Amino acid sequence: MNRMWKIFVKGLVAENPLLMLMIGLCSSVAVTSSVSNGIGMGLAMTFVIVFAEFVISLFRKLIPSDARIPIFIIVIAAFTTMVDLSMQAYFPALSKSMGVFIPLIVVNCIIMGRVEAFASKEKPLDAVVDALGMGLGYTWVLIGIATLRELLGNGSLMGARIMPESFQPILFFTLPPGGFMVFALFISLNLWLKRKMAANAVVAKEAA
Amino acid sequence: MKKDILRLGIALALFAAGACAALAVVYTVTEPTIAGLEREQLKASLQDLFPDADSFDAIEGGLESSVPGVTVTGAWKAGRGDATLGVAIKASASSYGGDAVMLVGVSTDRRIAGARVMTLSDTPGLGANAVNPAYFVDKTAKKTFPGQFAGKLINDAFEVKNDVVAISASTITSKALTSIVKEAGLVGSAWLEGNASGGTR
Amino acid sequence: MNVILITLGFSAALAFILGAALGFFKEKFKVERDPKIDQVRDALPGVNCGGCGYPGCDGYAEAVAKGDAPVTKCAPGGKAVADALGGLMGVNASSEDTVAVLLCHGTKDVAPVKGEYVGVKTCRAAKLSSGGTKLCPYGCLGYGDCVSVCQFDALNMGEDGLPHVDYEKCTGCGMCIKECPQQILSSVPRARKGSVVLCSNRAVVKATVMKSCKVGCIKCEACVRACPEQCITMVNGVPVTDYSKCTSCGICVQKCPTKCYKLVQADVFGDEIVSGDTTD
Amino acid sequence: MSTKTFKGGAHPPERKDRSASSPIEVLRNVTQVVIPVNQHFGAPIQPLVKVGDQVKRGQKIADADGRMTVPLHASVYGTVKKIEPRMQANNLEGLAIVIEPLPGDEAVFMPTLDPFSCSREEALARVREAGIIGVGGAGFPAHVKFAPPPNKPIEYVIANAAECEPFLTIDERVMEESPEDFIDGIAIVMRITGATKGVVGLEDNKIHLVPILEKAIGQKASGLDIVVQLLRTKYPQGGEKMLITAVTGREVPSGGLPMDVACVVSNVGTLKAVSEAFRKGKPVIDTGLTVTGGACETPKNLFVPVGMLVQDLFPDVVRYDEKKLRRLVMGGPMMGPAVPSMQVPIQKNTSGVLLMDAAEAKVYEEGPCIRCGRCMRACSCRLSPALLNVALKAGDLDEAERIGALDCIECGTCSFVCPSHIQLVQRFRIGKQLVRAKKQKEAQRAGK
Amino acid sequence: MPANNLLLSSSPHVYTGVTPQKLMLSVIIALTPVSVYGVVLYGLPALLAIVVSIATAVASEAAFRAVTKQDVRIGDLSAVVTGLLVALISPPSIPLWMVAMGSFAAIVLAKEFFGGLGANPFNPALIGRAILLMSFPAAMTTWHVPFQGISDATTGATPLNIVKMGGTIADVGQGFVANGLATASDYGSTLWTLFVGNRGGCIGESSILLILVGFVFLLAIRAISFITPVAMVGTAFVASWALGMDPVYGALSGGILFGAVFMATDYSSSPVTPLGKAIFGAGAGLVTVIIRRFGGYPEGVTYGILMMNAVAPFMDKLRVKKYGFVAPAKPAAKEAAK
Amino acid sequence: MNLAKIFISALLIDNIVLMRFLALCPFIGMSIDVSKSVGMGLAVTFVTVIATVVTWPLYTFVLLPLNLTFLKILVFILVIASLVQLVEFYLKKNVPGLYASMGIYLPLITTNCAILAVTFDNISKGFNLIESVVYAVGVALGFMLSLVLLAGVRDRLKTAPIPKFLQGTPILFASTSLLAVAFMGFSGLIK
Ligand SMILES: Cc1cc2nc3c(=O)[nH]c(=O)nc-3n(C[C@H](O)[C@H](O)[C@H](O)COP(=O)(O)O)c2cc1C
Ligand SMILES: Cc1cc2nc3c(=O)[nH]c(=O)nc-3n(C[C@H](O)[C@H](O)[C@H](O)COP(=O)(O)O)c2cc1C
Ligand SMILES: Cc1cc2nc3c(=O)[nH]c(=O)nc-3n(C[C@H](O)[C@H](O)[C@H](O)COP(=O)(O)O)c2cc1C
Ligand SMILES: Cc1cc2nc3c(=O)[nH]c(=O)nc-3n(C[C@H](O)[C@H](O)[C@H](O)CO)c2cc1C
Ligand code: SF4
Ligand code: SF4
Ligand code: SF4
Ligand code: SF4
Ligand code: FES
Repeated sequence: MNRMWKIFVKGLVAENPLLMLMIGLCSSVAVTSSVSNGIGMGLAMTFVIVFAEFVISLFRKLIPSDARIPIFIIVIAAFTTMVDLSMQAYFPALSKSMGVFIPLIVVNCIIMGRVEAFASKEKPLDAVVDALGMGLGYTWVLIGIATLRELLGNGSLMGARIMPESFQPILFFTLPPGGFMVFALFISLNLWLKRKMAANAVVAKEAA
Repeated sequence: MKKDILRLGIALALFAAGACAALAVVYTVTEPTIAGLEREQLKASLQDLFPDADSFDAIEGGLESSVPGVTVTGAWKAGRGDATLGVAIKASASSYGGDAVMLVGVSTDRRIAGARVMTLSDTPGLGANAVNPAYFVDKTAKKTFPGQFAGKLINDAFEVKNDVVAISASTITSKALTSIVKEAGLVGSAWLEGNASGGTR
Repeated sequence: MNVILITLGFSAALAFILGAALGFFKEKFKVERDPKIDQVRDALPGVNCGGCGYPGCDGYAEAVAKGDAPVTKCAPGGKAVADALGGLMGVNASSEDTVAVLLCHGTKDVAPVKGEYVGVKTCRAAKLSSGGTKLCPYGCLGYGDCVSVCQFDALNMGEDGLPHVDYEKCTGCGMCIKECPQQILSSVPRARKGSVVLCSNRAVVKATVMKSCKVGCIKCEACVRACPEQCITMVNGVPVTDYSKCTSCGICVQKCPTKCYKLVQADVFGDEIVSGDTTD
Repeated sequence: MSTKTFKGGAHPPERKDRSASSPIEVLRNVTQVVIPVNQHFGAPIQPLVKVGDQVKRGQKIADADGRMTVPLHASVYGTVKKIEPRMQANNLEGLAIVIEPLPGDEAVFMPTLDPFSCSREEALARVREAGIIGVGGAGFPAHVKFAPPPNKPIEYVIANAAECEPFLTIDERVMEESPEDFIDGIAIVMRITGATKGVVGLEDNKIHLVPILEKAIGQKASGLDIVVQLLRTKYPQGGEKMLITAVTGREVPSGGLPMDVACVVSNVGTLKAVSEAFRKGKPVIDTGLTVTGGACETPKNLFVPVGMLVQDLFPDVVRYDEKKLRRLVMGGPMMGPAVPSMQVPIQKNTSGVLLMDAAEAKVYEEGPCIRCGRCMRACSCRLSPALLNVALKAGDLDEAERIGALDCIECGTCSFVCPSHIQLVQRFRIGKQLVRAKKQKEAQRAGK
Repeated sequence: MPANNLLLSSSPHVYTGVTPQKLMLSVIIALTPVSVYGVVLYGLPALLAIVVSIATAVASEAAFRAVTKQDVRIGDLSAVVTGLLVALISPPSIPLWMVAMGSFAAIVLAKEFFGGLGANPFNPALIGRAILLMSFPAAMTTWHVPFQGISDATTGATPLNIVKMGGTIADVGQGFVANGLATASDYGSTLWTLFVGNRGGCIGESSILLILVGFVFLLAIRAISFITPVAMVGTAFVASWALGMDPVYGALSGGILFGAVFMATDYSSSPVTPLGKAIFGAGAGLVTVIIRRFGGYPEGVTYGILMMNAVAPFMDKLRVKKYGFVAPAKPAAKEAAK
Repeated sequence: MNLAKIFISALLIDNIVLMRFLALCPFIGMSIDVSKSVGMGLAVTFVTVIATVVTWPLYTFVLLPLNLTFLKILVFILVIASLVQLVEFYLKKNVPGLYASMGIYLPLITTNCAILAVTFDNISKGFNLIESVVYAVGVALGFMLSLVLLAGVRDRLKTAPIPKFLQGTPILFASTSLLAVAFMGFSGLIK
C-alpha cells in the first residue's frame, strides 16, 4: 500500500507534470480561463492517461520495441477520440469552449512520457496508480490556475458570480498575458513548496 | 529485413484494428447524439425567432449579400401550414476578434423578426457583451444588443450610435453586428418579395 | 456495423503500410554512429519533448554520450533515467578521492589588511588592482571567488573572513583550486594521514611575516628539526610534508610556535580537522 | 592654429593650477634608494652587484641579454645593503636593490656621442645602454620602439606632450624649463627612426608653451619638419592611439602598434632622457614627477633619484596633512595605481605622487547598470563598455573578445563617467586576462 | 583594522558627480511642465491620479524589495519616474484604484520581477498602461474635454479617435471650436490648438509645446540621446504620409511625441548602441502608424514601443565599429590556404 | 479570406504561442539562443507544411467520403509521426548538411501541438489547400518569431538579478506574459 501511495503522490508536487517537469504545458494556460474548463480538461486528460497506461501496461510484452512509439500513439489517440466524441455528445458547451485542446491531448507530452517511462515497464495496477497521480497532479494545477483567473478576471467561479457587484473584473487575467503570468506564479509557488518540503525532510532527518 | 517489415506492419495493424474497433463502437453510440444536438440547436434558434412557425425549410441558392463585408451562409423559410411567416438568414461578417455569425429573422411585413448571435469571438467584457444575456443596451426596457433589432423596419436607418445603441466601448463589434442584421434584412425581404409575395399577411 | 467494418479495414491497412514502411526505411537509411549514443538513447524515454534544451532525445543522447551534457536533464525520465545514464556514462572511479583544503588560517583578527579596499569585491580583482588587501601578500583575500565557483555548495565564507570547506559535500572537483588567484587551496587526499601547514607565506624573513600576520609561518624550521621521520622540508619558504613518510605523530603540531599545523587524520577527516588541539 | 582631437573622451577636473607654476626642484640627498630591478616592460634582468658592493652614481647594476631588456643604473653613490623582494609601485612584490648613499658624489657616465654622426646601430645601442624606457606609459624599452622592422617605415615622431591626466604638470614644466633638450630628443629620434615629420602634440590648456617650443625648434632643429600641434584638452588625449588619430587621422589597427601606421610616440620625459643620453652620456637615474593632491600642502614638481621612497619626500621636501590623506596614488588619478603605504619606490616611469583628500577620493558604492549609455559615448576606443561588462558578467569570453575586450586601453574614462560607479575598467582588466588565457588555450589546442 | 587609513582602489580614482538619482530627477524636472499643464486642463482628479500613482509605485517597489530581502533603493527615484509616467499616460478620469493598480503592475510585474532598475526588458510604465487597457478598456478609453472638469457630461472623443472612427480633421477643428478650445476651425488653427495642447487625451500627452521643452532640457543635460525620438517621430511621419494619413496631424495628436521623448528613451528597455537606438525608434514609429492605420486602437504608441522592447536585445549587437577595427581577413586566408 | 490576411493573422494576431498557448514545450525548451530558435522554427515550418499537404487531401478525399471523419485525430497523428520519422531518416542519410542544421529538431516536432493544431484548423476553418499551406507557414513563422524574441529576452535575463523565487522557468513565463502584452497590440489589426 505504502508503495502505491508513493507512486501516487509523486505526481502531485514533487514530480508534478506541469510545474516540475514542464511538459504538457499548452493546455494549462489555454483552458484555464474558467474553472469548468479546467475541470473538464483535467478529467479528460486523467481519463486518457489512466486508460492509456493501463492498456499499454497490459500489452507491454506484446509490443515490438521498434514500433512502440506508433503503437503508443494509436492507443492514446483512440482514447482521446473517445473523450472527444463523448464530450461533444454529452457536454456540448464545454466541448465547444475547449475547442481544439481536447483533440490535442493526443500529443500531450505527459501521456507519452509516462507511457514510455512507466507503463511500458511496470504492472498494470501500478501503471493505473501512476496515471491517477499524474492526472490528478495535472488537474489540481489546472483548477488552481483557473480559480485565480476566473475569480479575478471574471468575478465568478464555475460561471457563478461570487465577487461583489462593485468588483470590476480585471480582464488581464482572462487574456493570454494573464494566463502566462499566473502560470509563472504557480510554478514559483510549487518550487517554493518543494524546497520547503525538502527542508522539512532534512529537519526531520536531523531530528531522527 | 523482410521479416522486420512484416513484423512491424502486422503489430501496428493489429493495434490499429483493435483501437479503431473500439472507436467505431463509441462513434456509433455518440454520433446520433452529436448530430441531433446540432440540428436541435438550429431548430431551437429558428423557433425562437419565429415562435409560431411549424416548419422550417432550407432555401438553396439565390441569396447573395450585396455588400462585400457580409456573407450569407444559409437561409430557412419559416412556415405555418402553407403560409410563409418569414425567412431566417444566417450571415457572417468580420468583427473585432474574428468572424461573427448571426441568425436574423425577417418577417413578411419587412421587419426584423429577431436576431441572435451564433458565434462571436470578441473580447469578454466588451464586444462579447453582445451575447451576454445580462448585458442591456437599454437598461430600463431590458433590451440586449441583438434584442433591440426586433421589430425594426428593414428600411429604417441602421446608423450605430444614432439609430442603434452601441455596446459601450465596442463600436467595432456593434458596427459589424449591425451590418449583418441590416444586410440579412435586405436579402431576406428581397427573397420574400420574389418568392412569397402571396403570403398570408 | 458497416462503420465498424470500414474503420477496421481502413485503419488496419493504413497502419500496416506505415509499419512496413517504418521497418523498411529503418534498415535502408541506417546511419553508423557511436553505439554509446544508442545505449544512451535507449535509456531515454523517447518523448522528444525538448525540455532538456537539446533537439529531442537523440540530440540529448548524443550530447550525453559525448560527455557534453549532464545526465540529469531529462524531465520526463526523472531520477530513474538520470541514474541509468549515470551508470552508462560511468563515474570517474579511478581518480583518488581528494578534498580542498585552505592553506591559510589568517583570519580577520590575526591577519590585518593594508587599507580599506573599495574596488570590485572579488579576490581576483583585489589581487590585480592592489596586490591583495592584506599585509600578507600570500594569504586568503576572503572575497570568496572559490565559494562562487563551487558547484556543490561545499564552500562557505565564514565570519572569520576565510572560506570553510564542508568536507562532506566537497567532491574534490578542483574548481576552487583553479579559481583562487592566490593559489592557496590545495588538493589533499581525503583518506591520507599526515599534516598540513596552514600558511602559504613565502616571505623569507621572520620579521616580515610577523608584521603581516600573527599566525604565519615564521620560517623557524622547528618542525623540520623536530620531525622524527624527517619528512618535512622547506619548499619555497613553506614547510611541506611528505605524506608517504608521515606517521601523524603530531610532534610538528606541538612544536610550531604559531600553530600553523593541522593534522590530517584519516579517521576524522570527514568530520573535522584537528587543528593543533593536541597541545591545547 | 587649429585644435585637433578624437571622438569620445571626458573632462575630468584638471586641477593642474596648484603645481603648474612651481619650478622643478632637483633632489639629490636621500637616505636610501630602493631600486626595483625590473621597471621595464619585457624580459626580466638580473643584478650585477652583490650586497656590500660599492656603486657609483650611473653605474650599471643590473642587466641581461635579450632584446626586450634594458639595463638598470645606480641612482646614488653608495653601498648595496640588500637585494630582496620589495613592494613596487604596481602593488606587487619584486626584486629590488637597496642602496645606502655614501657621502660625496662619485659618478660614472658614458662618454658623449653625437647622435647625428654616429651610425644608427650605435645610436640604438646608446639608447639601450642609457636604460631608457617610456616614462609616459608602460615602460616599453625605447630602443625597441625606435627600431621597427624594415617593412614598417616610420613617418611621424610624435612627442606626447598632452599630459592629459589631471593634476600632473611635470611634462609641462620640463618643456618650459628645458625646451631645447626636449626638441633635441625629437630630432634624435627622427634621426634614428628615419622619420620625416616631428609633431609635438600639446593640449590647448598649455597654449602658452607654443612660442617657447617654436623658439626651441628654431634653435635646435631648424632644418627639420617639426611642428607644434594643439589638441583639445580632453582625457585621454595623451593615449597614444588617440594622439595618433588626432594628429594624423590614422587609426592604429586593432592588436597593432603605432608603427603599423608609421608613427612613433614618445613622452616628453623620454625624449629629454634621449637627448641627455647622447649629449651628457647620462643614463636614466633621475625621474621627474609632480607631487600634489588635496592633502598635499606644498605641491611641487621634482627631479628625484630613481628608487627614492615616497616616505622620504616628507616632511623635508613636501609637506602634507596626514589627517586629510585618504588615497595615495602613484601617477595620475585616472590611471595610476593606489598604493597602501608610503614605502613605495619612485620608479623611472612614475610621473606623480597624488595625495588625495577625502573629497577628491570620494567612495561610491557600485550600483546596477542603468544602461544610460554614457560609457558608450565616452569610450575613447568606441568600445561598448556596458555590453562588455554584461558579456564578462555572463562569462561569455567569446562575446567579450568580439566586443573588443583586448582593444580596451584601460583609460578609465568609462568608469569615470558611469553614474552607477561601476568599476568597469577593473573588471575589464580581469576580463582581458581571461580572454588572453582563453586565446592562449585555443592557440595551444590548435597547435596540437 | 587596516594598517593605515589609506583606501585601496582601482583607477580611476575620480568620478563625475552624475548619479542615477540625478538622472531620474532630471526626467522628473522635464516632466514637470506637462504634469502641471495636465492638472490645469483637468483639475484635481489629474493631480490625485499623479500623486496616487507615484505613491503606489514607490510603495510597491519598497515593499517588494523588502519582502524579497533585497536592498530597498527607492532613493534612486526611478520608481517615482515610472509612477509619474503611468499617471501621465492615463486618461484624466481614471479611477484612483485603477491607476494604483497600473503602477503596481508596472513596478512589480515589469520591473522588480526582472531584477529592478536597469534589468527590465520591457518599459514598466507602458506595461502598466497596456495591462490597464486590456483589463478596463472602457475606463481607459473614456476621454474628457479640457477645462470642464471630470463628469459624465464632459466626455468627448479625442482627436485621433474622431479620425479613426471616420471623421475628418475639419470635424476635429469644429469640435475644438464647439468646446471653446479654439476660435477658428481651419486647418492651421486646429494644428495650433493641438500644438499648444488644448485638447482631450491622456493627462500628460496633450501639449506638444511642453513636451518639446522637456525634450530640449533632457538633451541639454545629455540625459538622453536625440536619436531615438527623432527616428521615431520621423519614421511615423513618413509612414503616415505613405499610408495616406496627414503626417503633421498624426505627429501632433495622440501620444507619439510624449512616447518618443519620455518612453522610447527609457534606458533599460531600449538599446544602448546608437545604431540600435535609430532602428528602435524607427521600428516603434512604424508599428505605431500601422496600428493607428489598421489596428483595433486609435493609438499604437504603447504597442509600438513595447514591440520594439522585445526586439531591443538584438539591437545591442549592432555596435559601432570599434577604434582600429580591422575586418577579419578570413576568406582571403582560406583561399590562400587552398 | 485573402491569403495575406490568413498569413498575418496566423503570424501575429493569433500567434500560435503567445495568443493561442500552443507549442509551449518547445517554446520554453528551445528558446535558449537564437540559433536554436531558428533551427527549430525552420524545422517546424517544414513539417507543418508537409503535414498540411498530406493531411488535407487525406481528409478531403478519403476520410470525408468514407464518412470516417471521427478517425481524424488518430489518422493525422499517425501520419504526421511516421512522416516526420521518414523525413528524418531520409535527411540524415542523404542530406546530412541540412540534417545538421534543421533535421536534428525534427523528432521534437512529433509531439508538438502546433503541427496537429494546424492540421485540425485547416479543416475546421474550411481552408482550401493553398490557404491551408499559407496558414501553416504563417503559424510556423509565428512560432519562430516568438521563439526568437524570447531568446533575445533570455539573453538579458542571464545577467539580471532576478529575485530568487522567480529564477528559472517562472521568469520565462513572466517574460512570455509581457511579450504577449506587446502582441496584444496586434489584436484587431485585421477586421
Ligand atoms: C483589450 C481590448 C479589447 C477590445 N475588444 C474590443 C471588442 O471586442 N470589440 C470592439 O468593438 N472593440 C474592442 N476594443 C477596441 C476599443 O475599445 C476601441 O477603442 C473601441 O472600439 C472604440 O470604440 P468606442 O468609440 O466605442 O470607444 C478593444 C480594445 C482593447 C484594448
Ligand atoms: C589612457 C591613456 C592616457 C595616456 N596619457 C598620456 C599622457 O598624457 N602623456 C603621455 O606622455 N603618455 C600618456 N599615455 C601613454 C601613451 O599612450 C604612450 O604610451 C606614451 O606616450 C608613449 O611614450 P613613452 O614610450 O615615452 O612612454 C597614456 C596612455 C593611456 C592608455
Ligand atoms: C506614451 C503613450 C502611449 C500611448 N499608447 C497608446 C496605445 O498604444 N493605444 C492607445 O489606444 N492609446 C495610447 N495612448 C493614449 C493615446 O495617445 C490617446 O490618448 C488616445 O488614443 C487618443 O488619442 P488622441 O488624443 O490623439 O485622439 C498613449 C499615450 C501615450 C502618452
Ligand atoms: C530618460 C528616461 C526615460 C525613462 N522612461 C521611463 C519609462 O518610459 N517608463 C518607466 O517605467 N520608467 C522610465 N524611466 C525610469 C527608469 O529608467 C525606469 O524605472 C527603468 O526602466 C527601471 O529599470 C525613465 C528614465 C529615464 C532616465
Ligand atoms: S581561498 Fe582564494 S579564492 Fe577563496 S577567498 Fe581566499 S583568496 Fe579568494
Ligand atoms: S569547488 Fe570542488 S574542490 Fe572546491 S570545495 Fe567545491 S567541491 Fe570541493
Ligand atoms: S577603459 Fe576601455 S572600455 Fe573604458 S573607456 Fe577606456 S578604452 Fe573604453
Ligand atoms: S555608464 Fe554605467 S550605468 Fe551607464 S550604461 Fe555604462 S555601465 Fe551602465
Ligand atoms: S507542446 Fe503543447 S503540450 Fe507540449
